[in-house]
Amino acid sequence: MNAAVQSSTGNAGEILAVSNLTRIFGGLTAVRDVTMTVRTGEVVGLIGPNGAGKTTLFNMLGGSLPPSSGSIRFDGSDCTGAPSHVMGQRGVSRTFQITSLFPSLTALDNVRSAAYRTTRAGWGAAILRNAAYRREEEELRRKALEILAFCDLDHRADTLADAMSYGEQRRLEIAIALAAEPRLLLLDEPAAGMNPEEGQRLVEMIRRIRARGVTVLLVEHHMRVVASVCDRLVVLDHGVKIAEGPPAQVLNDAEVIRVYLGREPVDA
Amino acid sequence: MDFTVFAQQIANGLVNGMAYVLIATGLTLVFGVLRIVNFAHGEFYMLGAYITYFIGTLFGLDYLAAAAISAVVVAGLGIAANKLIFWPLRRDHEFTILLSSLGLALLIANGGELLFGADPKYVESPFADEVLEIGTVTLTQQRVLVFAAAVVALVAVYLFIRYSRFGKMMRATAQNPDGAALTGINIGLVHTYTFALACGLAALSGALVGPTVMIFPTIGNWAVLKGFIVVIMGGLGSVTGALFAGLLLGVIESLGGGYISLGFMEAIGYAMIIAVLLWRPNGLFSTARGLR
Amino acid sequence: QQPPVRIALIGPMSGTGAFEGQLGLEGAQAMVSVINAKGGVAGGRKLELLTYDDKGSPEDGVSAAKRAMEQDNVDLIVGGWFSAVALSMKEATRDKIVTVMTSSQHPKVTEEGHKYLFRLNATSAMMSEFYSKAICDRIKPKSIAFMNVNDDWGRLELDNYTKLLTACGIEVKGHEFYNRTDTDFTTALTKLKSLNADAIYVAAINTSQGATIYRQIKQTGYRGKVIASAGNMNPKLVELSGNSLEQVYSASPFTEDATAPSLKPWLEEYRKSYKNEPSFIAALGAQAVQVLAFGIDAAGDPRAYDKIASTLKSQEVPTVMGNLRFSDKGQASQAIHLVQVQKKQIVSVRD
Amino acid sequence: MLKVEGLKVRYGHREAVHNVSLTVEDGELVTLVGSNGAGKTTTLKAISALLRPSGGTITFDGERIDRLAPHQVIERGLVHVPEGRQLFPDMTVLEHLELGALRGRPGSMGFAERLRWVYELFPILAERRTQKAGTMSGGQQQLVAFGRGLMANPKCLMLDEPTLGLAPIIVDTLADTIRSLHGTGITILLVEQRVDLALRLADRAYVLETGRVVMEDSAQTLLADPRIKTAYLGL
Amino acid sequence: MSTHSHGRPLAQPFAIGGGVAALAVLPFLAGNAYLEHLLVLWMLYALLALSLNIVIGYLGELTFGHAAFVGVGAYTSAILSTQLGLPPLLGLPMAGLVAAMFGLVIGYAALRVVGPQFAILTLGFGAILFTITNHWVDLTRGPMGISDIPPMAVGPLTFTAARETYYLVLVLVLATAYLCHALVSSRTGRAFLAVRENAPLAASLGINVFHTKLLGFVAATAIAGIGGAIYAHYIRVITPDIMGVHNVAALIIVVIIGGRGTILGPILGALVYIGLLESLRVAGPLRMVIFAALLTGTVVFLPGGLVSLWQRWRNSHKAENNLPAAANGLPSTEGGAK
Ligand SMILES: Nc1ncnc2c1ncn2[C@@H]1O[C@H](COP(=O)(O)OP(=O)(O)OP(=O)(O)O)[C@@H](O)[C@H]1O
Ligand SMILES: Nc1ncnc2c1ncn2[C@@H]1O[C@H](COP(=O)(O)OP(=O)(O)OP(=O)(O)O)[C@@H](O)[C@H]1O
Ligand SMILES: CC(C)C[C@H](N)C(=O)O
Ligand SMILES: [Mg+2]
Ligand SMILES: [Mg+2]
Repeated sequence: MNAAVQSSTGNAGEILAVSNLTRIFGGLTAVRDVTMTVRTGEVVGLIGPNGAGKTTLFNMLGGSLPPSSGSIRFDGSDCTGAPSHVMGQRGVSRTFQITSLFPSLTALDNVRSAAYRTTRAGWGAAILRNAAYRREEEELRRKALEILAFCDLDHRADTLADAMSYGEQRRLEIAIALAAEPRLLLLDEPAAGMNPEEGQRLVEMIRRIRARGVTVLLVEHHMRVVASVCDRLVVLDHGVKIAEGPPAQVLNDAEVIRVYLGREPVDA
Repeated sequence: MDFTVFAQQIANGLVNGMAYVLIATGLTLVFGVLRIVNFAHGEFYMLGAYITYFIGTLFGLDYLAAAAISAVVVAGLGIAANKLIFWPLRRDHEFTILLSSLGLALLIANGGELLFGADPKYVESPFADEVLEIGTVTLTQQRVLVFAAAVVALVAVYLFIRYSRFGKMMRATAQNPDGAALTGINIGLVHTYTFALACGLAALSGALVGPTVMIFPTIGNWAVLKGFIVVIMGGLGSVTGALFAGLLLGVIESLGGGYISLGFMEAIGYAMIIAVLLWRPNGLFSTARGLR
Repeated sequence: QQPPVRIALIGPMSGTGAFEGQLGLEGAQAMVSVINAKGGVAGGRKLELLTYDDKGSPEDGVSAAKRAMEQDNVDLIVGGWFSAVALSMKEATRDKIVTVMTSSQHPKVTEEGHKYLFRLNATSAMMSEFYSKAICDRIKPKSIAFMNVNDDWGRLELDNYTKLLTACGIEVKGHEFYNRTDTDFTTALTKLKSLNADAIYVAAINTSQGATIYRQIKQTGYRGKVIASAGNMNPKLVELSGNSLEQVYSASPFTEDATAPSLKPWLEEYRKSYKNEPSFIAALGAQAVQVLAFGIDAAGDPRAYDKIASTLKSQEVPTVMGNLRFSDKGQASQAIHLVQVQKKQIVSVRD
Repeated sequence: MLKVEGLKVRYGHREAVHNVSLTVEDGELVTLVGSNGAGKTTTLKAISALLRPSGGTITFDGERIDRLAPHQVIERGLVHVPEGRQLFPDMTVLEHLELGALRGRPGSMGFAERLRWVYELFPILAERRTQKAGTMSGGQQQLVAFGRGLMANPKCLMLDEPTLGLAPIIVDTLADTIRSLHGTGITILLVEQRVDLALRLADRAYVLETGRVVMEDSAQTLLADPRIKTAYLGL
Repeated sequence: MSTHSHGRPLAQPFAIGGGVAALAVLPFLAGNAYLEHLLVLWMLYALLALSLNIVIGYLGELTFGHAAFVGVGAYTSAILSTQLGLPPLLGLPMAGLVAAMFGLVIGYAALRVVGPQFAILTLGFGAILFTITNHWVDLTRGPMGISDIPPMAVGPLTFTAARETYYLVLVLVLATAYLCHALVSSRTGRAFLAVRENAPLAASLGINVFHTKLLGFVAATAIAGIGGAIYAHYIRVITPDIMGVHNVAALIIVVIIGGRGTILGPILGALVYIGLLESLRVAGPLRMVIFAALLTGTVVFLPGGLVSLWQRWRNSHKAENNLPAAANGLPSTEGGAK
């Protein structure tokens, strides 16, 4: 029994292990030979200049883009090339850099639809309206409202996603990703379009997400957010990992400053 | 295999296919630029044939002049349809727009039945019964004209889209209307021109095909279906794709009809489309969306 | 003022057969005008035609018959232009209402003999028996190929003529079926042409497809004879076909130069009201109205169906196409003539 | 130069902008700040005629523009670089820049010169001139949108969150660019969530909340305002 | 805090109960057999439209092949009863089953693509089914169609008259409506909507997009097959025309004009379609022209379909509220009048 647990988690505490991952588009190598790991419960920041390959890496982790070579292990098992819905089922949720939600559903229904992974009562149960179904629906509704409140959107529960402002939509995306109760959450620039104050609330939110037991991999260009929430940073440049370590160290790395941060090490 | 018959069937297929191409080109423009599945496109084809007929019989104009005028008149009607229906709906859901075009198709077809009468008509053309023998292949001059005129029209349209400034604007509008508007493109004008061009082409094909068959108010039905198939098979928005897909469909249909089964001729055509789409889901000449 | 007698005319008013429907309606309407001008039926009741569209489809035919009977409560029905429609419609009206079927030729329409059902056109068996003789004796092709519409009638035609023509030594080289919705026939005709038959027999159910086929036969460069199916020749077809129908034969119960007394007033009325030339289909419309009027006059009441039926089955009915006799099963016997297109006119060929 | 008075904009039945008035003087750099959903984007869209206002007037260079179509607004030299980039995914970077120049006003710089200038500002655009915009990274796309706007030779530039998704080093470049554009006399209306950056760049600022202007002052004053500090800067 | 989930808890059951009661007494108000016949047609169209709505409204894909499945169902039951003497009552589930099997195979192939490509693929498959039906004379009697189909019968009860058939179809419509309601208020149905709205996002949430679509497609085709069988036993004659583009267009019109993605929409749409076409008979030759003009006009002025009228009314009564989600009080059933 112990052995089973062992084997299913692989290296103790390591939820994601990426090795020698490469993705080539035509003549362009967007991600080159990247090796990195994420431990359970960590918040890891993935930063790097525009076009460094962060989103491409996310796409491969989320299963929407097959790697050209290399491998991905999630939760101890090999997931290289697994399609998106399989990754989703296994517990990898993500937000997209370009806003992606269910536009003509309300915020509440966005979240309820997103809870697919965690619900069980299907069509048959709904036809019968049995107790289990009713209980689950009630529970789902409660949970969805709770997640909306968690993302500061409870006042918008009945608003169509399409009719929300950019910043609200970004928060709704996080709510959607959370509804799947992921084990690993990939956030692609969640703070884009938020002002510093909202960014700080986001930091709070990510902390609370982590407190729920969710591991987070975060792509972000807002250094204040990155610096205050991440345990560890990985830096990509031209698809290559150029630095890795605690924020304080990485953000003062000369090379990182040269290619990514520019003049100010930590902008506000 | 009898080579004469084979060659004849290929020739028949190429001519029929070219008619499909002409119809499909307008459709693919409207689809590619405006994202409109225009079910009424076949009705503009029908109007093209009828207007050619009426100009010929009422004003006694010769066939070629009548065909040209008809194309212009129908282009105008296309502009009107755009103004009244498609432009106001441009921000609505694609299914809504589709339904409106279905309504327009019904309106024109039934209005046509009322206006033009139930009796079939024949568009007189001096080329219709003149038989041309090319080797062992027999074609009427009219059929050769269908082919030749279509080639000319297609080349012109292709060059226009590919190399004119307006073509670039059309492509931009196709891919992102809001972005186009913010770039200073008059998207209203793009809509208007696109419709005029598409409907003019539809009318031209009606005028050209008219003398090879009888015309009646519901001939648009098959035209639009064939057009769509060609559009999708060629790749949405691709004029080159429409050319190849249309010719291919024409030839496959006539060979399938000639050598396998006439009754299943259409089915053979459809089977080919299915095969093509399963092999290349975006069509023969498509890499992604938008007008190319 | 007595209420009018209401007759439902159910026919193909839209779709590819719309022209046939139109001709039939015009013929019937002209006859209604003639009869009404003479004081109507059953002691002064006027006739009134209500039009229904069967779109050439059996389902719509049934639906139209239902509506005519149940909703509009018509007194009598005229319908059944296409066999496919007639075959279904006859079940919907069975034993409920006097129904006159017009141009359909399928034998099954009157095979069982419903109480109130009548059919005017000759059955394809009757037609083919007559016409095949003419083909064998007069046209004399050595071999023949068929170009038939794919429906009840077209398939029946093929069976009949294959049998009858083979019997008189004509070789049947092949056939093609085309669909009711087709608009181009070059593929089929290229195939038929390559069979090198002496003649191509065309069973075209509607004018627009017929005209296209005749034209395209010539356009493929076919030099043999063309034979038009029986019952389908009309002036519009001749006009639309250009020169391609010149010298082509057909068979028809209708000729304009016939001697029936009611023919002239009808022709006059028809020409006055419509721009089409009088045709067989139009004459069938007229005949249907005449048959009904005759029955009503005899019975004195349009609803006395039993009486109308027995009158029609026992007496000779004078019509635009001569006097008509109905069998016990309601099948009329029409005199059939051989006709030929000569200088763009349909003329009857008499020896 | 740009004057908005009593602007109202509705989406369906819901009014998102109630009575917004603002002015941007010739050559001024004005910023519009406010939290998510305040109506900043809606206001800009109304000015550039993407949305039709349900009330109020907009004048540009002394001319009413609230009944014009978007392309007519641009012809007058008022250019909007929108939120969400609004690119043409299957067109190349170069085609975007060409289209940008299509309806622009003729200016001191010719097309080739202007192109060179934009390429100098953002070398990645030169490097990727034949790449389709749809395949570019988020930040790269943002630069395409900005470059396309610059190609139109604007008299007045409206920027909706131009730094969105940009790496810090590029944010600096962009800030420098905005500053130098401002320096050459181009009027700028800037919407930006990096409020501190915006306020440091701007001459004046408006604060928008739930569709209303709630504050209006010089940028420096607002930067020091404690309310701004807590509400927007999270300090 | 919100009126969202189940509308006004009291009003809704009452409204539904009232509606069902009204539907139940309708034939007695009709007055003549033809009007009852129209009621049957209404219900048949409603049934078919509800099934099509699963694909158009919930999955957001346009299918041009739906009529073919109606035809498959109709022919299945017709052939079984005329050639094998199977009781029509057994033919009904068989029709559903066979149609679903066709749906499975065709869906499996066609659902690999989306949007217009999918529409054309379904058109192609539909056309092939049509052609086969039209030419396989030995099985289907080809263009001659199958006539003398026995009426539906349940035990001693035969459904020859319109009135009885009406109740039969009404029951099926209500059942299907309930099925759809259950669907959208279940995990499965929410997955449908997720796939419709944003397939890549749905996939990232663990939803197997392809399977979800296939499920919806097969369910829709099964219902279509059953509807087709009832039609066959009611009209008692079928031809390949039942699979033609005419029927395809009619069903699409019904769904969209009523309001796609809602339950009331297709039912209302069917009523309007049948009712309008019938009442326009007074217009004589202008009938179809007026119909088409009304259709086009409705689309231009009421793009969200008829049910959006109700939404508008509700909106004007609670101004300053958010856009409502539910058209008929059911959660999430709205297609979004985008
Ligand atoms: N489909 C594609 N085809 C060609 N090139 C691509 C494609 N997708 C991405 N690229 C290129 O790959 C590189 C990496 O892009 P990616 O989106 O991963 O960058 P990123 O690190 O997320 O940047 P940003 O911070 O700007 O979002 C870029 O140069 C981009 O242009
Ligand atoms: N298409 C739409 N339909 C309906 N309401 C909309 C639409 N777009 C925006 N809104 C609403 O209008 C209000 C203002 O939105 P707007 O996008 O202008 O905000 P913003 O200030 O730009 O916010 P952000 O900083 O998040 O981009 C919001 O409440 C939003 O929900
Ligand atoms: C109008 C006629 C051509 C009809 C044909 N005789 C039939 O039986 O269908
Ligand atoms: Mg990215
Ligand atoms: Mg905004």
